[in-house]
Amino acid sequence: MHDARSTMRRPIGLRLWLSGGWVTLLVLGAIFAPLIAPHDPLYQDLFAGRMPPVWVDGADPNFLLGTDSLGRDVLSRILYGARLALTVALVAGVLTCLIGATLGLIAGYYRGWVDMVISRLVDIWMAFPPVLFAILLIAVLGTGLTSIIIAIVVIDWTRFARVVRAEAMTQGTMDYVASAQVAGRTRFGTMLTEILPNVLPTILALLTLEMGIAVIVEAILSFVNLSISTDAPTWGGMIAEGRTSVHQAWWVLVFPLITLFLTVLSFSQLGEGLKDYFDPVLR
Amino acid sequence: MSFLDVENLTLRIVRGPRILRAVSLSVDQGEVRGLVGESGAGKSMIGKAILGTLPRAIEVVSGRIRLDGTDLQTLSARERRRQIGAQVALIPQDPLTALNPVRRVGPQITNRLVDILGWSKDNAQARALELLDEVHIPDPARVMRAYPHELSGGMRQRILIASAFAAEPKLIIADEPTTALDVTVQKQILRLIKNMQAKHNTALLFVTHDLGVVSKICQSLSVLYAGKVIEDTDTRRFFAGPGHAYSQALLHATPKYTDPDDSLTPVPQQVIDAVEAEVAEFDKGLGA
Amino acid sequence: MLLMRSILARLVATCVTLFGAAVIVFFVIRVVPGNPIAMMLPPGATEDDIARLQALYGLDKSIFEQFVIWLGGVVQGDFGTSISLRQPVLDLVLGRLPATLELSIMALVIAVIIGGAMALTGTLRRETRTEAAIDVTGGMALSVPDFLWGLVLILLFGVLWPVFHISGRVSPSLDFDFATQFYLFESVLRLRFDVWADLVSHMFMPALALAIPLAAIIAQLLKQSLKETMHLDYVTLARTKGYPEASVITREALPNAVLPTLTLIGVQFTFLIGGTVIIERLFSYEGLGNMAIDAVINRDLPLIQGIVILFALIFTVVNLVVDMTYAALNPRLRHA
Amino acid sequence: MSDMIYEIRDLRLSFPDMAHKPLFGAAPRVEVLKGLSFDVPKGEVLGIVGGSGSGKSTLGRAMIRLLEPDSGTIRFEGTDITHAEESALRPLRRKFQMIFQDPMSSLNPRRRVAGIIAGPLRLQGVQDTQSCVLEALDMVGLPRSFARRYPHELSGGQRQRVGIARAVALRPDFILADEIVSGLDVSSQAQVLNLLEQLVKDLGLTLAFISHDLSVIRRLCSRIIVMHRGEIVENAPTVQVFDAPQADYTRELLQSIPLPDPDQVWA
Repeated sequence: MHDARSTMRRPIGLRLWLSGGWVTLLVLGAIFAPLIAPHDPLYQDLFAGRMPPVWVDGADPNFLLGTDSLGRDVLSRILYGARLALTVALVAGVLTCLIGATLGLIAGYYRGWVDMVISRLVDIWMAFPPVLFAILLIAVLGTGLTSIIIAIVVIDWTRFARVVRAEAMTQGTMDYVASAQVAGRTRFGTMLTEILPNVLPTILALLTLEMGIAVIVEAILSFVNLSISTDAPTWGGMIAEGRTSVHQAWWVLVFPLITLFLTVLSFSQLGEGLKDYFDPVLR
Repeated sequence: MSFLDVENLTLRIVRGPRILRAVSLSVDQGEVRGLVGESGAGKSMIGKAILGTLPRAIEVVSGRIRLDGTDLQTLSARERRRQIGAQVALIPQDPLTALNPVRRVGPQITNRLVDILGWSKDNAQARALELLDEVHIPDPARVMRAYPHELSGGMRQRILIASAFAAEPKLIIADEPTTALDVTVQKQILRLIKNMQAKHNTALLFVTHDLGVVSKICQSLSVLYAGKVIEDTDTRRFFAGPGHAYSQALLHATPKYTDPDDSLTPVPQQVIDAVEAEVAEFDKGLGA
Repeated sequence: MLLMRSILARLVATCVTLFGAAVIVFFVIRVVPGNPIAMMLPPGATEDDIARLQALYGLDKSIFEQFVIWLGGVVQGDFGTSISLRQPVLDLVLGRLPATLELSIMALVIAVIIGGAMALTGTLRRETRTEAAIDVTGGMALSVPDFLWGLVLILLFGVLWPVFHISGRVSPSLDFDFATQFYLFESVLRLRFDVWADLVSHMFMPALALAIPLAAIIAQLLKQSLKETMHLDYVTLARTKGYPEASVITREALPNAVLPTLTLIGVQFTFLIGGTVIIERLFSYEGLGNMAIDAVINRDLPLIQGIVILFALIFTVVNLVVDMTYAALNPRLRHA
Repeated sequence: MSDMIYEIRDLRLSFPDMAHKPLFGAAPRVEVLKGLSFDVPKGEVLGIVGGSGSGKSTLGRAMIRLLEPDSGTIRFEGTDITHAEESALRPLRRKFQMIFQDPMSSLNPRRRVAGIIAGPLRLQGVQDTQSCVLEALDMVGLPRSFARRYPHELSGGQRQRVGIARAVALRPDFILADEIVSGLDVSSQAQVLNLLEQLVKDLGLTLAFISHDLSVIRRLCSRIIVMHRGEIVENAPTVQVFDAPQADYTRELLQSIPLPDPDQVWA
């Protein structure tokens, strides 16, 4: 029989290139923000408030994407905002992944009472609305970068735990696991050498997805005014300000929103693309 | 004129290789024809092409399928569906997945009669009870109300047979109907199919990989290799040999427990090469 | 009696979850370093005033004592008094609950309609460009969370092409006296379709924002499940009986494909309810979520506790309902 | 040191029946193996035959201790392994190996053939895995170049050969083959069976061959155990099972097999 999948191969390349390209661009923008940003993101010029982007009538060519109500340059704020967003994405994403995936792997493979405890914990966690939980944690921990990262890790480890547990459970029923046992591999060794490699692509996809989510959570926290300081350039803060003046100065909302949208989309598509790329059957 | 006439049927994967190569075969009223081949030979595809259930990735390149003299390709999709529903029935391979798990058994037997053929509910019900009795199911009225998971595999296959004969079809296509069953159950089911077929004088196209089963139920058979009919013969003549080298090799590879020195000869490479060459030559003839 | 047993097991699990949630929320917010009482009083308040007020709210006792007292009250339906709004928490929370429920259910309905239609179309036109288009759209919708969809909708239908309201629950100009908090329901019962239209116009944008990711999940899961079912023999059998393709999908495949999708929709619906917190804020919709954010900002401990427990209760009830529906629809469980 | 590879006495094994589990407390158990006793002498090729639900695969998995029996004893080369800890079993594992029914599930899809065969070797401390892998591939008649392939790049028969190569690479004393040809076409079936027969002869293996199909094991096996509903209904030399079956069930089984012969009386 001919394998129908070979004729149905998905276009892995394009998706990876587009999403990877945007993330790379963003990383470069964040790293070199001090060099390429045209203005100081904190500098206020009340006389240059709400300037539209350059292609609109009445614009100041100095401000490529316009200014907000306090006269701060939108482009520069987006670039500096990327620094915070990406830091949060990377640190919170990796930490969440490590904690959640480890617990999920153990629960799914070892089963028994360990699984009972972890699963029950996940159930309890999922009974809290994540946004409310995050806000609550920030209120408890105080604002700041570390608090945001802790909040994201505390809320979202369950995502990894749930998915990885289910996946590890499926893999655990496969005969190659029994075969490793017949060969005399220890339980722990089997988990690392047989189960983990098969679950890794899923973990990878979840990790990039989580990075996107971390960016969103940070934006949401900034939006309700609980992120860093109110003055610091954050995408969420810009969106919050843009939301209030959307009828007068749409660009203050639109540009950070587009950036956020593309970033979140890219992170998740990057994960899916990488997952397919590492699947030996599809490759 | 045979009831079912397949003429030069060629199928292929869309923009891909051929699945069937100019297959011709016919089944008369009351005849049982075996369709034999190893996996990937395309034997199930013939049944699917007749029933109109080919996967989307497979297209008909050429050929004609005639049912009682009517060329199915000349019919509208709607009319074709109706004709198949009225005249042809399928006995599927796996009794465990062939009954809808969320529905009771009764309606699954009667739905064709009521929805497609316009019988009254009472008539269809009576007919279903009659047939369940015919396939030796005890307490048919209770079974009609049961859900599939409450019944054993052999029982479900009986129900599927009853359902297939319900509308008195002229042709039944049985696609490996006993492969999923234990041998002891297989024997009962094969006997049942054979008896029902003889009683209703139905044409039966029996798809299988098992030459043992063929020798028990078929009057004639077609052997397939890579979608090409390698041999089309009478069952007795086939087992008396010697026919085509490939089919004989297949016969030798089939274990025979009564022969203590059965040497289980795998199909020799030169036979495979020869039959591959035959297929290649055929493809060249088509300008592949 | 498999069904009864699984329901009972679920009820026990529900109680454990609720208790766990109560413990966590109670102790987490007690770590709050700021003193909520001090914030309530005018600047000139003395230490004595603070102590008296603390005693009033029971904050002078040990944390475990507080927990026992609070839990005892909760069991009797007494969730305490809100510090910032100075009203019984239960009244406040129940007053806002209908608004959030209406929003969530409307979002669910939208998601099921859109997602179901996408899944059915995708299955009917499987392995064609239509299916590919549905996959790409669904993939995008799924990758972007409700918060961003909300902002996009505000831009599109609130600013660029202002056809919907993007703020509040009802237009104040309507001047309509509601007897209950279930506005949508009430307006239909009282046959005031102008009010109903105004409510829908307010609710549609936030509901759609919540619905988009869920619709994509439903489309993806249901389509996958449908396509798997389409390969099964009973579907093939139905096709050979003469049923047209669309009828094969809806009659034979759908009832089975819905089952595995249902549990996942349940989980996802709880996520949707969680999403109302920020979406209500975004659209200034006066529901539980909006109140919750205010409560956190005001450090209103009794109110936060009440709201979180209520959310946890909603989540577990939704899961319970989903499990029971699943069991009721699955003859294997019904007749075991 | 006895000349028995396996001595099995009154072996019992049950699974919990989750469908009838009460809310609190343990689920009732369904007995799958109901007190089995038999010996496997060194060098024997034992066929284990039975229908679905007969318990034959459970027996196999208990023999190589992928499952732990409830009671009874399993002695492997004189050592009682009935309830042995995994760590105690580890040194023994080199001596009993298993070939699985479905090679798609038993070969890790993310490893190349070389890695799949070398895995058990490394665990058992074999130094030169490279040459052992190539040797194993030679033994099962696969080209050495296949070492670099992934399982999904092989045909069904080839995958099953990789499974065999993995099992023989360690040069075990005993191999359990669980329905290893039931997914294959008759032509590859014959090849795999012939290969197995050759390996048994060359390596002096003791083999237990589990199958639902009596006809494939006549040539391979010297003794046959027939199982039905968790019990052994017949345990006799192959010739006797085929020519003078004692149990009713064995007779029924034999009479049900459709021979490729239109003249067979199949009543």
